[in-house]
Amino acid sequence: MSSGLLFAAVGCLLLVLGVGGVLLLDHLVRRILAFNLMGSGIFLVLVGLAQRSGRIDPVPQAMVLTGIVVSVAATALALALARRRYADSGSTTLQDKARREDRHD
Amino acid sequence: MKSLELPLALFLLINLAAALIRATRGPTAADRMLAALLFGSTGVGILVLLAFVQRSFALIDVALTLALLAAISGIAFAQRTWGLTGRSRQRRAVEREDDHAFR
Amino acid sequence: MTTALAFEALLALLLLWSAWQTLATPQMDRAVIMFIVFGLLLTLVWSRLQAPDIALAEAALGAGLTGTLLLDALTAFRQPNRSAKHGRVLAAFRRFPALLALLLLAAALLTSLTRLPLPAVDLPAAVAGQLGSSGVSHPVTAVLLNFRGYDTLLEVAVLLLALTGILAVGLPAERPLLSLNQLVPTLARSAVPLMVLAAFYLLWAGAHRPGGAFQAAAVLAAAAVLLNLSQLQSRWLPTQHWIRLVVGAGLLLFVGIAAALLAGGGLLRFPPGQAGLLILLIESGLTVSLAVNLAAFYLLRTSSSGQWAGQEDSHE
Amino acid sequence: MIEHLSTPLVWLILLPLVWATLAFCLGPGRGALLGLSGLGLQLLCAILLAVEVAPKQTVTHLVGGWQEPLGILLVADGLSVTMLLLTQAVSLPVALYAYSYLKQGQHWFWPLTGFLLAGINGLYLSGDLFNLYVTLELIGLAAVGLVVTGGAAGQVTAAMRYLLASLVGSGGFLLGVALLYGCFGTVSIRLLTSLIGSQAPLAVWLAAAVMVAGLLLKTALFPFHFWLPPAHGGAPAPISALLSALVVKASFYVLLRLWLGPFAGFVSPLAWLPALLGSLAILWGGCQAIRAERLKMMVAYSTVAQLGYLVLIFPLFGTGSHAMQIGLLQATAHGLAKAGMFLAAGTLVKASGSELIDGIATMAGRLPVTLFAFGLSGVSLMGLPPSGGFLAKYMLIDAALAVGHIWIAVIVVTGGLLASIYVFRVLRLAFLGPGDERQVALQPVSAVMEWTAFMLAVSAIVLGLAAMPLFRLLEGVAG
Repeated sequence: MSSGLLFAAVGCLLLVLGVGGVLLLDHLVRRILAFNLMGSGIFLVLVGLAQRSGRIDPVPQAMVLTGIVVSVAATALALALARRRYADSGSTTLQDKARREDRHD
Repeated sequence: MKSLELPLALFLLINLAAALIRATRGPTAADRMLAALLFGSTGVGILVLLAFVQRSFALIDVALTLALLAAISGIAFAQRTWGLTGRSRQRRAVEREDDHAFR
Repeated sequence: MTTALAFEALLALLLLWSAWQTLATPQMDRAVIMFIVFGLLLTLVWSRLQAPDIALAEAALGAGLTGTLLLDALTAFRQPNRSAKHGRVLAAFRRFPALLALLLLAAALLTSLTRLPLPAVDLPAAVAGQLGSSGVSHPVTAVLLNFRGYDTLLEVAVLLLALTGILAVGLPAERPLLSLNQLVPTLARSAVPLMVLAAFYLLWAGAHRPGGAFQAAAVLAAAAVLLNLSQLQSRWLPTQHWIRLVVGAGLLLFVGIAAALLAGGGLLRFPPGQAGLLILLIESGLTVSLAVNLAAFYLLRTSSSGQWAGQEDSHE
Repeated sequence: MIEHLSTPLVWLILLPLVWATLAFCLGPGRGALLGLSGLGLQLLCAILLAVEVAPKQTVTHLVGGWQEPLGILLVADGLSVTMLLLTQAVSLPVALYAYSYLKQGQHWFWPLTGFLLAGINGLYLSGDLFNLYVTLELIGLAAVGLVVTGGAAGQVTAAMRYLLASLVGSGGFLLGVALLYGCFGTVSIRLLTSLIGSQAPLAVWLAAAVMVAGLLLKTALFPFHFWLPPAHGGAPAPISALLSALVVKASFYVLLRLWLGPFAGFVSPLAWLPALLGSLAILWGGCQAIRAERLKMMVAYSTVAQLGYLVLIFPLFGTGSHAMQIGLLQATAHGLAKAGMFLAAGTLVKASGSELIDGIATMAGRLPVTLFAFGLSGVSLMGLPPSGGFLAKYMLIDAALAVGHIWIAVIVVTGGLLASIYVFRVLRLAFLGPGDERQVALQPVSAVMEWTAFMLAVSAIVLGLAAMPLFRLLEGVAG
């Protein structure tokens, strides 16, 4: 097993862990952390698979650099929203209120 | 040809694992913080060793960057946990229940 | 060989474990620390995968900026630190279908890795073949700014957009924690000049070895955050107006060069002779504006002027 | 040289980027004139591009001058040009409306809209999967920023929910890109289409599954629609119009491209699956729209239902019917009608000061143009002749019956009935409802707001009479 494939497999597990975290956890900061884990997992799959034969591939590496910057941007925006949500309602989750909003039209 | 760099890197990684256990087990916030700081320096060491193993001296740049930046999140953490402003006192009281061993 | 495998296996285990701890530890503080540790381990992984550019970005952004942003957000939540949920097992069972689906996805993904076809297209060879006319000698920089420079252009727009989004969300009025600790300013006095130096080194290095505008900008942004944490820069803190101008100028420079090159036959079509110079120009501009952009993610929320929803700086 | 500089395709991406950045530098609430003139130029570019594409079928542009797989290819064909025309044609009147609706407040509408349009135009022109990912993120973050514009607490929650859904959706898409790159070594759609046959390895199946799931989440197809009603229903009216008419169509377009391009070899036996979800969306969205108490929430649930029609065409691909024409006609008709309806709803809410449907009782006599716009949009959504919605639904039923998919025809007819219930409920109240005691309080609204909605609604109707140019544009598109 090449190191590329090994870390691609680790990436798959991280991705699943992250998706589960974003979907199933409550605390907003925790969900943002999970989103970052998910992103890192995908990046590992991208580079790991491309380099599974041991040869360096600059293209996915450049793509991951782009991806990292995009996820930093998304993280910053998500944290701003989480802080605003807390300032408005004192809640660090989406659950309580949102459920009701969905029901009522 | 057998070189010592990779076994040394492995040894440092095992150290890091031990520090990780310390960091998760606690019991005090100080333990976690010190463990986290230890990560930074151990990580720098591993990176330098890897640079020689892989003959990629760019990894020394990575080590340099890490060494410069690892401090920042440490400081941010310290300010969060022990920042001595008035309004954080209430929260510290809550945390003291968790981490009464410290201070 | 076996040592290498043992090293990688242990690294993989530690990475997964720190990720699990990030999600599973009951306290948010610890979760963020574990996430920072995760970022450090990931830096090692990228180094092991011969991707020093990504390792640099991960080290600079993960350890410096993202961690600080997360801790800063936690500080804003002035409430007991524990997660509300305690009946974890019960909650897990209620969400059993989702967990099952995730496990299936993981199993399918891992299975698929064992039977991959051989890539039909040899892109690394194509990159190597055209590297000579790209204007730089480091392949990742060539991809990032020349071959796929259009992605990078849009990515810079994404960063600026995130800043706009944060302004649209609104900024908190209060100032977060003050430091009474002498250590921080002392550290900042020695570290900040070094960081600025490192940033310029990374920018310069990008043309022929790992490094470049993003990594340099991340280090510069970290320096600005450190200055802010240390309270040395209270007179220097730029107004929102100036932040916007500098950040916008970087993107406009990039778009301007991209559009000017249309005259030569295509968007971002660098003439081989001037490619190196133009890429350096773009990278220098981006280093400054991206640094301000990244730092603004943190600095804007700590500026003392501002109300939730619709604030304006005093200079307008 | 001049010839190169005037490539309309490239300017469709650069123009909104430039005016968005300038508007950002100007500050909150500023940049309206920049934005409006930029939008005018964009509409011109889209028309020029359509003229250029019509005889040639496709126009391409090599970014950086590099061939695939090294570089990124921009492609404009009938499908993308139709969507580009729709985007510019909807966003210009919506922006005019917004100029009047938002005034000079502390909002970031102009830069956010500019980046949104740069993302949408970039997406329609992209021939590269990773580039599509970046444009999807540009669209997603801009849309989230727009949802939060206006500042109510409920919108923050809706925006957060939207952001998380959007990020998971683009995460799925990027995972698919990673798997495909691992298998084939390229992210060019054109190359992948020729490389992937009918015997796909497991990794490619998985890539297809996660990409389709991610895009369905972003398109808000039932049961992934949970984030849409609060986000679209809660935002200020012009923003709701942009989101409902344009943003969800972008991810649908990517889905269509993938379904007919790289994945065509092996996904066609599964076409019933999206169609089933679409059917459920039509029924569920229709019922929720009927039950809604707030006017804009009703319109948002109507979007959930109307999105269902878009995926009903999937089982018809390859059957010799004009599935692509039907889908694009539906997308265009819905885009125009829904923008018109949201704008009209926004005017009604602003004038009456009440978000509830009951609040617009007997408004017909006082805001006739707006009510007429609302009604005309409703005609297209219900699928009554001679509207574009009618033509799309009629052709859909016709094509479905021709290949024996009676259930599709039944769903389309039922969906039309549900739509007529919720539209007539509003119209009945507006014309006949009780409400004399409310006669006093009516906020003034500008004529611009009334007439932009009216124009959009009228174009949705006219589309039904003049769909031939659209069909001619689409002749060369695969499918």
